[in-house]
Formats: sequence, structure tokens, C-alpha cells
Amino acid sequence: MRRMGDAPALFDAVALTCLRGRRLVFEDLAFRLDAGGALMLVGPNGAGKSSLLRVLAGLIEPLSGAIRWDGEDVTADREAHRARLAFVGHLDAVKPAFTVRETLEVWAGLFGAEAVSAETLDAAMDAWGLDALAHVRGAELSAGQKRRAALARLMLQDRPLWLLDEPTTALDAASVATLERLVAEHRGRGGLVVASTHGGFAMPGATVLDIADFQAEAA
Amino acid sequence: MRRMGDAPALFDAVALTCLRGRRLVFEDLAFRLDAGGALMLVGPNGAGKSSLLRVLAGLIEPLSGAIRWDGEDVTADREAHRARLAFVGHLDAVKPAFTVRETLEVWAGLFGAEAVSAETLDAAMDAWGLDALAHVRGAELSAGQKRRAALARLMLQDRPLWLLDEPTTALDAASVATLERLVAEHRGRGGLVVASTHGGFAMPGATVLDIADFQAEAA
Amino acid sequence: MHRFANPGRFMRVADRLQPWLLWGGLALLVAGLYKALLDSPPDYQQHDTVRILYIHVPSAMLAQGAYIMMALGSASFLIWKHPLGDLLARSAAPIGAALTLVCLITGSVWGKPTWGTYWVWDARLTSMLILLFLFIGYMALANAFDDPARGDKPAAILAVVGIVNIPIIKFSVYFFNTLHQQSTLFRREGPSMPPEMLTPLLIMFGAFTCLFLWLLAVRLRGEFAKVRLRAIRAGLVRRAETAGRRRAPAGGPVEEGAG
Amino acid sequence: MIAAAFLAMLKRDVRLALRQSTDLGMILGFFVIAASLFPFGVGPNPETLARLAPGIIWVLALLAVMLSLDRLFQSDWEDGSLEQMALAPAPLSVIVLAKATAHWLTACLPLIAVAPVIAVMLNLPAEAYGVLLAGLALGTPTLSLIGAVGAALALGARKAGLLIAVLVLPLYIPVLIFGVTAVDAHLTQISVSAHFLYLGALLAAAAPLCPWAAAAAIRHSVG
Amino acid sequence: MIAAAFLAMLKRDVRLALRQSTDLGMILGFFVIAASLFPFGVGPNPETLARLAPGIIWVLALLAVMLSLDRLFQSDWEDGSLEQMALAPAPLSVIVLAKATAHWLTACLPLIAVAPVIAVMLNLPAEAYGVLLAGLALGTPTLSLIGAVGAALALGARKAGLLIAVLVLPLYIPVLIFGVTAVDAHLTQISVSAHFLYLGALLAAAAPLCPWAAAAAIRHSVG
Ligand code: HEM
Ligand SMILES: Nc1ncnc2c1ncn2[C@@H]1O[C@H](COP(=O)(O)OP(=O)(O)OP(=O)(O)O)[C@@H](O)[C@H]1O
Ligand SMILES: Nc1ncnc2c1ncn2[C@@H]1O[C@H](COP(=O)(O)OP(=O)(O)OP(=O)(O)O)[C@@H](O)[C@H]1O
Ligand SMILES: [Mg+2]
Ligand SMILES: [Mg+2]
Repeated sequence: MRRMGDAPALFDAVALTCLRGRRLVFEDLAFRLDAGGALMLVGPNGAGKSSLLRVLAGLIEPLSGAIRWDGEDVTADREAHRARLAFVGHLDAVKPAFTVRETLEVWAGLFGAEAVSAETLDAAMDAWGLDALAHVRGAELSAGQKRRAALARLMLQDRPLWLLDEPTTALDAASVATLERLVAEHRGRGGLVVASTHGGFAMPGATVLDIADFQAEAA
Repeated sequence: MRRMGDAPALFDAVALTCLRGRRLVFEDLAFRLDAGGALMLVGPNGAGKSSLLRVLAGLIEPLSGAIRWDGEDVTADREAHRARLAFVGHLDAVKPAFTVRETLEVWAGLFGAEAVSAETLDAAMDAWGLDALAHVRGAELSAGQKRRAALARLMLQDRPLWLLDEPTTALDAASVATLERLVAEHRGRGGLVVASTHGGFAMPGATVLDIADFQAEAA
Repeated sequence: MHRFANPGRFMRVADRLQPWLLWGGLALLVAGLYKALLDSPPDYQQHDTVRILYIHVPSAMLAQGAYIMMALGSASFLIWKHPLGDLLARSAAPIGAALTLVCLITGSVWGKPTWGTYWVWDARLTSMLILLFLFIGYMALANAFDDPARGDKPAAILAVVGIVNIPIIKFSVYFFNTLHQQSTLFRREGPSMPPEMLTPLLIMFGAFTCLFLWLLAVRLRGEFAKVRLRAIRAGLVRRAETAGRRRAPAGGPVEEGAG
Repeated sequence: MIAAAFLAMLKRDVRLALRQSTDLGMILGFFVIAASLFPFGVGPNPETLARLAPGIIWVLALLAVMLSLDRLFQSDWEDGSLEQMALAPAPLSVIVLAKATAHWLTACLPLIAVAPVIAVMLNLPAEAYGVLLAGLALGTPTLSLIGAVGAALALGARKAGLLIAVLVLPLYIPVLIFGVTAVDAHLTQISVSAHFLYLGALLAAAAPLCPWAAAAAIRHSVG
Repeated sequence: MIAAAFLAMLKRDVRLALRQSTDLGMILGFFVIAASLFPFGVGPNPETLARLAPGIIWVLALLAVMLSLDRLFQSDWEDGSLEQMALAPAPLSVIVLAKATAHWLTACLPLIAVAPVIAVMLNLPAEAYGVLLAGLALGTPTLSLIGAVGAALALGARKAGLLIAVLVLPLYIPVLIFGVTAVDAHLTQISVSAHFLYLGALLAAAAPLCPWAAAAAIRHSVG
């Protein structure tokens, strides 16, 4: 709908409509991103930022509309789509019983074990200042430390598309700076980022998408 | 230790030391607050903000030191201390199976049922913009909506001491403004607030306490 | 660390005793096994199966001894908050459980030829099984938490409460109708056992006791080391973290903590 | 205020259990399926079955109760509800008592309700139903109370799940014994009042002690 | 990659189970404790116990499955791990199969390992051991697989309780009955191959179907 006549975007969505329970969360939403692009989702609580991110990840089926990668509908090959994205949601997926290192090892295995070397693991822990916490169990982490472990997952998988739902929750200023740096690097390599925020997180040059504009009532 | 010779503060702590597991989180921490006062806890992830708030709530025993209300050690009458504080931690305590209204009713009952009238409940829901969500189940709330339900608990109990652990997590700008207004009103009535934050939350005239200053090694 | 200064002195004594207990126990064991298996008469009724006795009885008695030791340690920990009591109980529990298991296994292996069944639900056997459950429950509780300070008190209470089982084991053969042998060793009239059986039994009992004490000392050392290791590792985490923190904003001067 | 808090928690937990009916279904399902298994093993001889019926029903009741224990505090602990309860002005032991009561209402009472069905399946003589049910009614609250202590102790434990069972099942044995022997005594025309007195005494001891112990364990775990 | 994901999840779940529910010694202890409740209930008569033994052991298998299965997905669902699994490139059904396998290894295998001890304690004739163990080995994987569907259904679905009662529990019954009657048949000199064929057929049907059904239920719940 909003696509111009030029070459297909790397990642775009058209006419997305999302129904959750009996609520029409957003309607006729569209965006396009090219290599290195970023989309910043804003909007009040309950606007549908998380819902959109889950739709993009393939966790929720949209009621209608299409999401396309390189011009091809992602529902055509869901497995390929899952293999190209990394998702960090509101929940950290950190097990109380596992140490930080074990947590990362488990995810590394799940996301394609062979590929993840010990160095990658170390680099991920190092990037997030988790080295000192490597042997601390999840149950003993502070909120921000847990969040950092969840974000370190991004470094384990070499995925072009990052979907981040309020990634800066509970992070201190230094960690927010780390995240901003890593996002910039990722975009520099041609990666894409879709992130939601209520402020305090900057992605220079990102397209801002206010979900409230696509609310059913506003149509 | 840091107390001057004048009248006892309304709420103060001296020489607080906190041990979690085998970690000495902070040492020899002290502060004092008078009626209408506010304490803003800052510090990097894992510094001990949540730990201090839990100590002040009586959930964790400090290793040493004293917390006093009106000059009297709060351990002397724990029940009275519990009855004078309201605590909002990292966890929202919102049950997926209960609607927002039911959630608030349950807490109202727990915190001394007779006192909480239907009007108070309505006022709390109104203040946090939860009216439209009254009959939505916890499982269907967005992150910020859940957080607002947790914060609405503050309105159900008329407690002089508010302990808030990163209360603005997941809140949109309007809700942050609401919180700031409610905190100001509470302080205007002579209430006390101790809140932690990583930024984005203002309490004019609050004492700022950087927990990193009380780290064991820095002593 | 001052809390463990006292156990430290205790450990030095235990260390000095350790080799004596080990070698003495082994020597007694060899002597006892020789006497029991080769140099004692077969029973006129039970023939050679009676030789199980020389393992069965010492393990039964020491299992109860281990329990009593665990309960006393726990009681002293509860009453005087003496950490040594807790360490002692934690060390004794697995040994006691193993001895109980040995008693149960030898007993049931013995039961098949003599009573015609491996197991009956009579009072002696059942109360011994409960002793095993008590050991298991104690170990489960004491080791259930990463912060040992959380499990120690409930576990100690369990150990103390469970002591009622000991007299039940002891007197079950008198108060209930049971297949199991009544006491032949400890009776008011003195032991009613031929000396050629009594001697190896006593030697084996001595061997088991020495080895039990030796194992206990080894485990005590282990428990003690665990406590210290945990303290040291906690100190390391703390130090590494503050070092990391200091890289970003400037902190105060860092001194190595005393931990 | 204490009574209000008790009632509020009781109502909450009952409502929560009814809404998440999964647990209830599982417990009853286990109880009935397990009971219906024994006739296959023992053979159709109705007399043998009848003799075993009280024991089977009681043991299965114990196991079924245990099945539901680990959820007594666990989910409240994970989502922060338990720390709010620990901060309520009402004594935590009262709240624990309310939760144990709710557990009894939602886990044990349904078992008592289906017990007659199982008794029929197992051929228990009709004159024993009364004593069986009375024994269950008097004994199961003790099971809930003891279970609450186990569940509270296991919070945050590295080895939570079976810790409860290993601690709690041995403590259930006295209740089991008095419950079963009451039925046997009744069937052999012996007065059952002594058995019921014992069950009552166990309940009377558990009612104040268990909530207190569980509350202490919870305070430790929310720290 | 699929095999790697399978192994990674299997290892994780086994490790998690051993770490947080208990170590193996405690699982074994649990089964012995649970089994020894029955003699307290039905009395120590060796002959009766022998007759009940297969039923008791199979009831314990049911208990083992139910005790741990509802937590199979629940805690992963609550803390966001399950949505990560749903997003992993490997098919979700493979991950479910890994989790069910881990569950069988940590809950059912220990039971099979102590079954002989329990059989001795309950006086089961020695010639029945082989059939009992073979039946358990063939039947318990089916229980784990069916249970996984129930556990997945219980996530989120509002009427899950009913679904489980209607769908899952009835599927358990044939497994249990064939398992118990195989032992009896053997003891009465009847050939047991028919029983084992049925158990094998159930497993063969469950192995592909259950992970698929459970995966579908999970996709629904993480939406
Ligand atoms: C699993 C089965 C058995 C268990 C749990 C068991 C348990 C015990 C225990 C706890 C004691 C020590 C009592 C004390 O401290 O005074 C003991 C002693 C003894 N047991 Fe067993 N027993 C079992 C089977 C047998 C069998 C089958 C026999 C032989 C027929 C046997 C013969 C004895 C004898 C002779 C003693 C020494 C009694 C004395 O001198 O006090 N036991 N057993
Ligand atoms: N339950 C626990 N047991 C042992 N140690 C813990 C526990 N919870 C937290 N800690 C440790 O105590 C320290 C302080 O944690 P705390 O949660 O108070 O930090 P915080 O300042 O609130 O951090 P954040 O900004 O990330 O929320 C951390 O280093 C953490 O690893
Ligand atoms: N599982 C669900 N079932 C039904 N409705 C849901 C569900 N989750 C969220 N909703 C509803 O969908 C709407 C959008 O929720 P969403 O979580 O996407 O909001 P959000 O923009 O992420 O808000 P926040 O800033 O609070 O995280 C909300 O009104 C919410 O009530
Ligand atoms: Mg959201
Ligand atoms: Mg915190």
C-alpha cells in the first residue's frame, strides 16, 4: 500500500492488522526498512508495540496484511524467518537455577550449537560486563543484570534482524550506552533493528513509528 | 552515626550493612528523612538499590545497623512497620487469571479490607487510567498496564512510607507524569518516598543517595 | 571468618587422629574378616549365612550411632548456635545413610534363607527403613539451598525431632511381634553368644567404628573447606565487579577487603 | 483486620484454583485413575478388594494431596504476590492458614466427594462409608497443614520439587495409619472414637504449629 | 542443526531437573518412600502386597509423570524461555520431543531403576520382574508423551482443565491397564506378547503425534 514503485525493501510490512483476544490492536500498519535501517516504536501503554514486535517475530498471526523479507512473504518459509531474527521481549528467559554462563550456553545450543564457539560466548559476556557474574545463578542476579544476560543473547546469534521490546528496561546508563553502541555496530554491518521504547534510548536516523496512529479508533 | 544532635528524624537508618548470599552488598549506609522527604536511590546495576529497599521494607534482615521510625527501631514492632509502608518491587504481583479490578480487590482485602471502600478502588483505578481495563484479565495486560495496576496498590492503602523500586519501568510518559504527581501529593501530605531509578523519574527536592558510595570496597 | 576459628582448632585435632583411625580400622577389619569368615564356626542352624552377622550388626549399630551424633550436633547448633554442630551433622548424615543401607541390604539378604523372604513389614525393619528416610530427608533439606544458612535450621529441627525413632528401633523387638532376633549382645544377663562368635563381632565393631570416625573426619574437612571456598569465591566476585565498575565512573580508592 | 485478611486470602485462593481448574482436574484424575487400576491387579475377588479399599483410598489421597502442594506458594512467590503477603499487616501465619484452608477446600474436599465412588468401585461395605469419610474429613486438613510447611520450605530451594515429598510423606504416615485403622476397627465392630481422637489431636497440634513454621520459612524465602 | 537443538534442549532440561527438582538419590528415595506408604495403608501381609505390587508400581509411574509434567512447560512459559524456543530455527516439535525425553529420563527412568527394590519390598514373585520392567520401559515413554500434550494444553487455555480431563487422562488408562495386566498374565502363565504389542503400538502412535500436537498448543499459547 505504502510501497513505492522501486526495488523491494529488505524488510517491509503492508496493511498489517492485529487482533488480540477481542481487541483490534492496530490496523493497516505499514513500514519499510532497508539494510542498516532501524524502526523505533513509540506509543502509550497498551498501544500495541509489543504486539507488533510479536507479529514481526512470527509469534502472533496477524489478522491480515503481509510481512516481507526481500520482497518475499515470511509465512512462505517460517523456519528461514526464525533463523534470521533475534527477539528480546519483556521477559528475560533467565533460569534461576542456571548460572549466567550456563544460560548463554543453553541458548547458544538451541540457536545452532556448532556455530557458537567459546570465544563468542566470552565476547558476549564481556560486551555486557557479565564476566564477573559468569558463575552467579540467575536467582541471585539483580534486575539489570538479568536484563543484560538476556541482551547478551543477541551476540550469540549472527542474525540480521533484531526485535527489541523496551530493551533498556532496568539497565543503568553504562549498559544503555553499550546497547546503543552495539545497535549502531549491527546497523553498520547492514543489520536491521526494530525496537520499542518509552524514551531514554536513542537510535540515530531511525524511523519513528507511533503505533497510536494506527489505532482502530483513529482510522 | 550521621545523626546530628537535633530531634530524631521521622525515618532514618544508621550504619546499615547488607549481606546477600555471601556478598556484602553495601556497608555502613545511613540516611535521614523528615516528613515530606524523599530519597532517590541511584547506582549501577547490581549496586544494591533493590536490596536496600527490601531491607527498609523488612523483607531482608540487615547484617547490622538500625532503621528507625520516629527514633524507634522498627524491629521493635514489625507489624506496625509493615502497616505503615507500601512496597512496589520489580515484580508486579498481578495474577494472570484475575481481572484488574479483582486484583485490586484482593490486595485491598489483604491490606485491611474494611477500610477500602468501592470509591477508593474506583479512585485508584481512575488515577491510573485503569477504568477501561477493569474487566481485562492480567494475562491480557500489556507490560505498562500491569505496572500501572501494581502502582494502583499505593492508592488503596493510606501508608506514610512508599518504597518504590524502579517504579517507572514500562510506563509511558503520561503515566510517569501521573506517578510524579501522586508522589508530590503524597509528600505534600507529609508522606515519605524512597525510590530507585536509572533516570527518567523526577522527585523535586529529593536527597540523592548513590549506593555505589557505600560499596564494601570503597569504605 | 571468626565464626569458624573454633572449628579450625577442632580440625587440627581431627587431622592428627585421622591416620591412626584409618590404619587402625583397616588392621582391625582384616583381622575381623579373617576371624569372621574363616576362623569362626558356622551356625548349627544357619550354617554359613550367619557370617552376614559380622557386617549386619556393626552397621546397624553404627547407623544408629551416626544418627544420634547427627541429632546431638543439630541440637547443639540449635541451642548454642555452634556452627561446628551443623558441620558435624552434615558430615555424619551421608555416612549414616550408607550404613543404614548396608544394614538393610545385609538384613534382607540374610532374611531370604532364614525367614524365607527378603522383606517383611515388621516393626524393626520398618523403623530402620524410617531411619533411612530421616537421613534422606535431612540431607535433602540441608543441601537444598545455595545459601546453606537457609537449610541448616529446618534440617537441624528435623534431625532432633527424628530422634524418637531410635528407641523405637531399639525396643521394637520387645514391644511388637516380630520375626527379628531379640537382643543377644546387650542384655542385663550379659551377652548370650558363644565367644568364638563374639570375638570377631567385637573386632568388626571396632573396625567399623574406626573407619566411621575416619570417614567422618574426612567429610568434616570437606564441609569445612566448602565453607571457606564459598567465602573466598564470594570475595572474588565482589572484587572483580568493583574493578569493572571502576573502569566506567571513578570510584573511591579500592582496598582489598579483609575477606 | 486479621479475620478480614484471612477471608480475603481464602476467597482469593479458592477463586484462583477454580479458575485454573487444571490442577483440580489433574488431582481428581489421578485419584480416580489410580484407584481404578487396583481391581485389575488384585483380581475381581470382591472380598480382597474390600479389605484393601480403605488403605488404597487413603494412600491415594495422600499422594493426590502431595501432587498439588508444590503450587501452594510457588507461583505467588515467582510473581511477587508472596512478598506482598509478607508485608501485609496481618500476621503471615494467618495468611498461610488461609492458603492451607483454601488448599483443603480445593484439593481435599473434592477427593472426599469422589471417595464414595471409589469405595463403590473397590467394594467397600456400605456401613464403612461414614467412618471413611469422617476420617478423611478429619485427617486431610492435617495433610494440607503439614504440606504447607513442606511447600514453604522448598521455596527457592535448588532441589524444590521432590524435597516437599521427601519431607512431607513420612510425616503423613500417622494420619494414614489412624485413618485406615478407624475403618478396619469399625468393620470389626470396635469403637472408632479412639482413632478419631488421635486424628483430632494431630489436627489440633498441626493447626497452630504448621502455619507458624511455614510462615518462618516463607519469610526466609522472600528476603 | 536439528540434532544439535535436540541435544541442547535435552541436556538443558535434564540438568535443570537434576539441579532444581532434586538429585537422583532423592528421586529414588522419593519412590521408595511413596511405595512404602502402601504397606502402612493396606497392612503388611506379604501375599496381599504381592498382589498389589504391579498396581502400586504403575500408580507410582503415573504419579511421577503427573508430578513433574505440569511444570514441563509452565515455568518456561512464564519466564519467556518458551517463546525463545518457539523462535529457534529448529522445529518446535523436536524441542518438545527433547523435553519429553528429558522428562522421561529424569522422572520415569529412576522409577524403573528402583522398581526391583520396590518389588522386593512388596514381595512380588521374582519371575514377574522381567515383565514388570519391560512393561514399564515400554509404557512410561507413552505416559511422558501424552503428558506433554496435556502440559502444553494447560498453558494459557482457559478451559484447559476440561480439555486435559477429556483428552489426556483417558489416554493414560490403556497404558496403565496393559502394564498391570501384563504382569498378572505372566504370573498366571498366559503369554504377554499381546500386551506388549499394544503398549508398543501406543508408543509408536504417540511418538510422532504427541510432539506435533504439543507444539501446536504451545504456538497458540506464546502468541
Ligand atoms: C532388612 C532386614 C533387617 C533389618 C533392617 C535389621 C535391623 C537390625 C538392627 C537395627 C539391629 C541392631 C539392634 C540394636 O541396636 O540392638 C540388628 C541386629 C541384629 N540382627 Fe538384624 N535386621 C534385619 C534382618 C536380620 C536377619 C534376617 C537376621 C537373622 C536372622 C538378623 C539378625 C540380627 C542379629 C542376630 C542382631 C544382633 C542382635 C543383638 O545382639 O542385639 N537381622 N538388626
Ligand atoms: N537473592 C539474592 N541472593 C544473593 N545475592 C543477590 C540476590 N539478589 C541480588 N543479589 C546480589 O546483590 C547485589 C545487589 O542486587 P540488587 O538487586 O540490590 O541491585 P540493584 O541495585 O537493584 O540493581 P538493578 O539496577 O539491576 O536492579 C547484586 O550484585 C546481586 O548479584
Ligand atoms: N495475550 C493477550 N491477549 C489479549 N489481549 C492482549 C494480550 N496481550 C496484550 N493484549 C492487549 O493488546 C493491547 C496491546 O498490548 P501490547 O502489549 O502490545 O502493548 P504495548 O504497546 O507493548 O504496551 P506497553 O508499553 O505497556 O508494553 C493492549 O490493550 C492489551 O490489553
Ligand atoms: Mg510492551
Ligand atoms: Mg533492582
